[in-house]
Amino acid sequence: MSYIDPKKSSRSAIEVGGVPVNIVVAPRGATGDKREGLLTIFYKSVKSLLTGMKVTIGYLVRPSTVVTQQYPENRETLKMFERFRGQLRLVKDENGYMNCNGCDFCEKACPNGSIILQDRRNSVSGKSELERYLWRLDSCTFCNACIQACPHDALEWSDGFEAAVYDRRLLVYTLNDYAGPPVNHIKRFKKKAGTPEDRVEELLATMEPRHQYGGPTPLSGKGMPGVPPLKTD
Amino acid sequence: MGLATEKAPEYIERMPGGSFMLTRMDQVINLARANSLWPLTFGTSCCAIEMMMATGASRHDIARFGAEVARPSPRQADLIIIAGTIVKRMAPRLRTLYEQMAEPRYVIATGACTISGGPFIYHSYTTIRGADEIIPVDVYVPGCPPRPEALFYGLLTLQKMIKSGETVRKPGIRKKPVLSALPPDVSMKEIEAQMQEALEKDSEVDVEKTRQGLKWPTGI
Amino acid sequence: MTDEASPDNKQPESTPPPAPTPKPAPASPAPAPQAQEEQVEKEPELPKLVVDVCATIGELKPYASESDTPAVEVAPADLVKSLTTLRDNPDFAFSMLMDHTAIDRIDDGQFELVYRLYSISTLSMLLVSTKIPRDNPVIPTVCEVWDIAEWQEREVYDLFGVLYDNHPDLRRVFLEDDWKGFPLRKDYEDDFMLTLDVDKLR
Amino acid sequence: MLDFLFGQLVATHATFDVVTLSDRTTQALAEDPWLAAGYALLGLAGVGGFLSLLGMALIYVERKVAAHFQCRLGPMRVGWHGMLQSVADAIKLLLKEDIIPDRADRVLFLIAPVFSIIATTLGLILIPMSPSLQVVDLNIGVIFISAVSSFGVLGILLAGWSSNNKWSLLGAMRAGAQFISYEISVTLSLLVVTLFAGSLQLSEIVQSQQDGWWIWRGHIVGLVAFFVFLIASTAELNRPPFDLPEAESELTGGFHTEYSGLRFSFFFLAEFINMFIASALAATLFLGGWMPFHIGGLHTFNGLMDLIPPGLWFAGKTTFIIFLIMWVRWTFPRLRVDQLMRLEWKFLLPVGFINLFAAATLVITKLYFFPW
Amino acid sequence: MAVKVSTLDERIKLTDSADSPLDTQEYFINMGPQHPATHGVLRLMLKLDGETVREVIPVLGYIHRGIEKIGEHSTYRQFVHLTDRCDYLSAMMNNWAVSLMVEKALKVELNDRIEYIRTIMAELERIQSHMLWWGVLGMDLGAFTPFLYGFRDRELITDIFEETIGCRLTMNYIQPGGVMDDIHPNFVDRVKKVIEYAKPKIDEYEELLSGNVIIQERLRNVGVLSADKATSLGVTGPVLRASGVPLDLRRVAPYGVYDKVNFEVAVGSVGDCWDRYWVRIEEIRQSMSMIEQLIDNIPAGKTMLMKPAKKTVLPEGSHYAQLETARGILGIYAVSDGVSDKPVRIHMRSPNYNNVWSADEMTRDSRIGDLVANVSSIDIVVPDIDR
Repeated sequence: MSYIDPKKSSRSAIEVGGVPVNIVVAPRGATGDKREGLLTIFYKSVKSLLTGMKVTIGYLVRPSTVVTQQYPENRETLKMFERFRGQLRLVKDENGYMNCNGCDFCEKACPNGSIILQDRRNSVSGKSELERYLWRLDSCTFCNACIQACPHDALEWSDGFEAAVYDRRLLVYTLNDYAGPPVNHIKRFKKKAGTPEDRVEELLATMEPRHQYGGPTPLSGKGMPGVPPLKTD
Repeated sequence: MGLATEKAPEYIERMPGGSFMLTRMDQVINLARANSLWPLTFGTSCCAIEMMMATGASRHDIARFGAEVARPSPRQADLIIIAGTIVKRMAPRLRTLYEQMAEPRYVIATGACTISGGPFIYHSYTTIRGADEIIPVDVYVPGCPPRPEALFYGLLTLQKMIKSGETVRKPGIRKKPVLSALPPDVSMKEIEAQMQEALEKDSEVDVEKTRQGLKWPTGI
Repeated sequence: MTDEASPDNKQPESTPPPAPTPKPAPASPAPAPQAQEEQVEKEPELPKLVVDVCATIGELKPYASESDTPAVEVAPADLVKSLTTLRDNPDFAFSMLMDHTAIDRIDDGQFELVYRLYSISTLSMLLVSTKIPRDNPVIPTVCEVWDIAEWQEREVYDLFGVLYDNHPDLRRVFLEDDWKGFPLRKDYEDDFMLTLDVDKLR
Repeated sequence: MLDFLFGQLVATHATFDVVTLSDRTTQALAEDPWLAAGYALLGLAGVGGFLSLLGMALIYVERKVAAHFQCRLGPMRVGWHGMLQSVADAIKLLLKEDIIPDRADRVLFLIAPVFSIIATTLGLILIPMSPSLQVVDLNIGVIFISAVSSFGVLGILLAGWSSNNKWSLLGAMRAGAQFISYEISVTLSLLVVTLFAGSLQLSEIVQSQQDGWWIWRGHIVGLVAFFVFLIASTAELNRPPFDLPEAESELTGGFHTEYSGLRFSFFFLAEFINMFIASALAATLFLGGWMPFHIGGLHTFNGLMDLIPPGLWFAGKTTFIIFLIMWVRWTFPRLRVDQLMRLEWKFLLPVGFINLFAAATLVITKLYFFPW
Repeated sequence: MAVKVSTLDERIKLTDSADSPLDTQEYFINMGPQHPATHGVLRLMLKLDGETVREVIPVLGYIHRGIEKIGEHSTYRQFVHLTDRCDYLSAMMNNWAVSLMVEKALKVELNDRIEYIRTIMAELERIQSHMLWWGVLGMDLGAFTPFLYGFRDRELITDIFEETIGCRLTMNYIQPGGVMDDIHPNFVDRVKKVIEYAKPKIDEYEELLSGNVIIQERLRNVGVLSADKATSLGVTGPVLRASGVPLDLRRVAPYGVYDKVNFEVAVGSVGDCWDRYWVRIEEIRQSMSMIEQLIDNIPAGKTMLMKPAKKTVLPEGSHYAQLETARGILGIYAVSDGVSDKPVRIHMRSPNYNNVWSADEMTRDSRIGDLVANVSSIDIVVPDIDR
């Protein structure tokens, strides 16, 4: 029975396997001759308890120490960090054309198949382009591998974090607004020598709109043997 | 106790002209339930830390919603926040925990692992692909792990659900069809087809019609 | 590694429809050229620790395959004896069993068991490897040498099905007792498991 | 009716008239039976209402205080600053499914929480909150409170036993051992005051402090007895740092692990009401209860103090002690079960005994009167 | 087969020794998998005699996700993000271990900027991990307030991470060949501010818990683990150092820029909970001083030397790298066939797996309350045990 003063550590230098190491040794209570009397220990113990109480009351009496942010109330002012990984989205230029051409790099880089791409061949330009970009928010781990792997800077994070839903199937997003050529395909097609205006129109006409919730969950579990199924209504 | 509230709606319908008080009562009860969700201390992996950030940490403080009374015993809890991967060995325990809870009980699934298996969907021989294969989930909060604010949004979503009258749910019965928990006479394929249909219907767009109100400009 | 042949330099627009290959595609099974050269250089010289250890303990031989830590091989029968010597000999004093695991060499029909020893007094690390047949994976336990071996061996038993002779408490550690098969074996099959095939997802 | 709150305010502090509710009933019985019935009903409803209101208020206060100790806000979203949070909790608990485990001992399981709440209620009716706000004033009040509060542990033991859960049983056993041990210290420190006051009746003990409160009029003895009482009664309440019977991180809730809904809320309520009773008792015995701050001989000063109504004095003192208990709870870690026993048997008990002897000496030598 | 394989049911069979009626009977009790004191889903079977713990049998696997199997099917770069989910409180160090292994195998020379950033990040991670541990220890021992103070201060460090990386917990930041993103322009300022803020807070921690006599009584001479036993049990990290073995890879086998900073290795003398407690508190201080030494001197340079989209094939053979996480030595062992960009076998030598077994050694013949203190002072992260 003794009281340990946590500040009274001792320092020394030793050698471990030929490497000099400076060590700090944890304090222990006084033993042997230096043993303190019962009253000293009692005094120190009570003092230590009061010190702890002083710390907590310090926070109680100073309301300025409250650090709570009130989320739903502060929604207007709440600002995420600029690099915050909220939701994946395709980069669009000011006209609404996307950069992505469905080249598959992100899909390959994704560690758990959260990105599923479908591409198609454009009937006008003959080039490969994005048909549907499925992103499974329900399984995405926000590891940034897709963005890192993307050679066209076609992906970025948005800061929307409010994505709670009642149904898991609604967490499969179609990221592209349209299926069709990306912006640099269109540019190149236009620049190509002697392309008539109506050909460009024809190319643009191949674009088809895509709805946000774009597909069935590509993977559903097989349940688990041994656990009886729950009753359903 | 549970019985009285389960029966309540039937009484309301039978009472001509007198339903006002009970509906009001119902609203009050729903409000009370929505604002007093005591979570079970249950977390399996990383999401649990973020959950603790939300429930415990002073910065976010789930106590504002009256939900800081984390109960270690499922008997006294109203809400499981499933935070983290559920594996085969844990699944029966999770079911037990859910069954031990008293009605009304709610489930929030946070994080990718809980919703779908997350990073462990493929090549894993133990991970359950979605906690909803074990117990019915009311609200899904995606993220890996979700920010505390995202969890709060999930909680608000749940509160919305409770306030809108989800109070009366028979014990052990789930509302949403989940593939593993099929009734005996329904085959897996049917459900998948239904789902496909529902989702396709949802995303069905008339191409011609949309093109007329084209969002993107044709010239560049 | 170098930065040559980055995908940026390619023209990804011209990717063909089915499965565009990400880059010059080292489809030919060849490792990076630098690494290969270094291997050739490295092979002849043996680390001093390996030479010392092999000289002291006759049962040990230098490790046949490549390893970045000093490594020796031993026959399963001599395992306990040589490991005890390695622990007790003050020159080596491998007081810590850092790690123990197995590798399924399915092509050779063998399990390679790896003991990674660490010495706190000399700060050196030694890899002791031994091979046992895949169809009869029995090996004496080293629980007597290090306490932690009991549980590390249990993990290997659980995932690989290696049986440890004289182990005090050999049972599964991660999986249920009635689990069929040993999941980290290369030929493990499981209906529950899904394989990620990117093309199949579409 | 105003005297209910203010007592019979008189210029000289010596004559507070104590009129309890039971007195009123008895008096009225002779004159007007309806009035008597009214008083009795008032008492019942008052105690019942007070019990639940006080419980809810205390829970709210505890949550708020804890939050501010921890740099956060606490309940904010139900009512103004979360004022109605406890109401929401109460409604929810009231309407929650009531689970009786299959293997539990049904009868005992059902009556255990009732035991707890009855013991609590019995304790509450004796507390003199102001000269005229007391339900019963027994002449053996101190002993009675001590007796009925021991009754509460029966509920805990029954709950633990009947739940058929090892953690519950362990918690209940801990509670039993802890309660029996600390009850001794509580009684010893109660005895000190009864020695000083020369009475077991709570109202007389309060009256006896009109020249000064026992905490300072009893020299060091009173102070020591006060702290021993505070520590021991915190332990009896199963409040941290002595919350071993329900230690969440050890026993997952201890004796009430298997309880849900309304029955659980009984335990919850009983815990907080017990805290109030212990604080009120400490205030009554050592801090003069509703007795204003008096210094013997200084009549002007005492008269000034009398202007503050006794009910407020009582409330203030009780609040202070409740706050102290909460403060301790949110600061200290929990003791281990053997340390808990050691603290009682090796420290508090000897101190209590020595203190009692010292008190006896003081009483015999009449030194404690301390008139200045 | 001569080798006997047992099951859990056989293991927990009670030996009926109650001959005389005065003998007490032992019984088993289940702690977990859902229990507030087991930090997740660890399950401890306790053989109790009244309140006395006779034996602790950890039962694992409640979060065994087969990460090593998944690792065999993923590239090294993809494997990094799985290690985040093992020891999520040392996510940086886990990432670093894989990166270190890959870089060692491919002999990639990193520039100083990367090393500095990695070291600072790892130390920040260590601080937040220890802060969280401090709070959780307080909660396990029944003091709820420290829990919130620990979390409050940890939140500021996660802010640093979030600003630079965009994630708070599972970051996937340190990649083979560098770091994922360059540090945010505000990074240096923010780190300095946080260190300045946190230093007095550590003193406050000491006032609140370390100096508290109840904590000292709860921790001192509880769960003693001798140095020999600790070595034999293969425990590492603060647990080993508390037993008096100054094995800290940051000092004895420096990686990153640990050879350029001055710091002291905190060790204990007895190996009880108090030593383990104090060692971690001191490590927070040391980490802060390390960051202070490094933060002003981050040199310029590229932050990613290997192209992310390039196929990474390790040379044939086995590769191993180890480093010191907040909980001990993490080793990544990979066997490559020299052809595929996926390993033949990848194994994590996780510190927690070895540490958790010392709970039995520490707890025998002490109380349930001591068990809680012991488990808490080992500071386990269950997903890292099970992997």
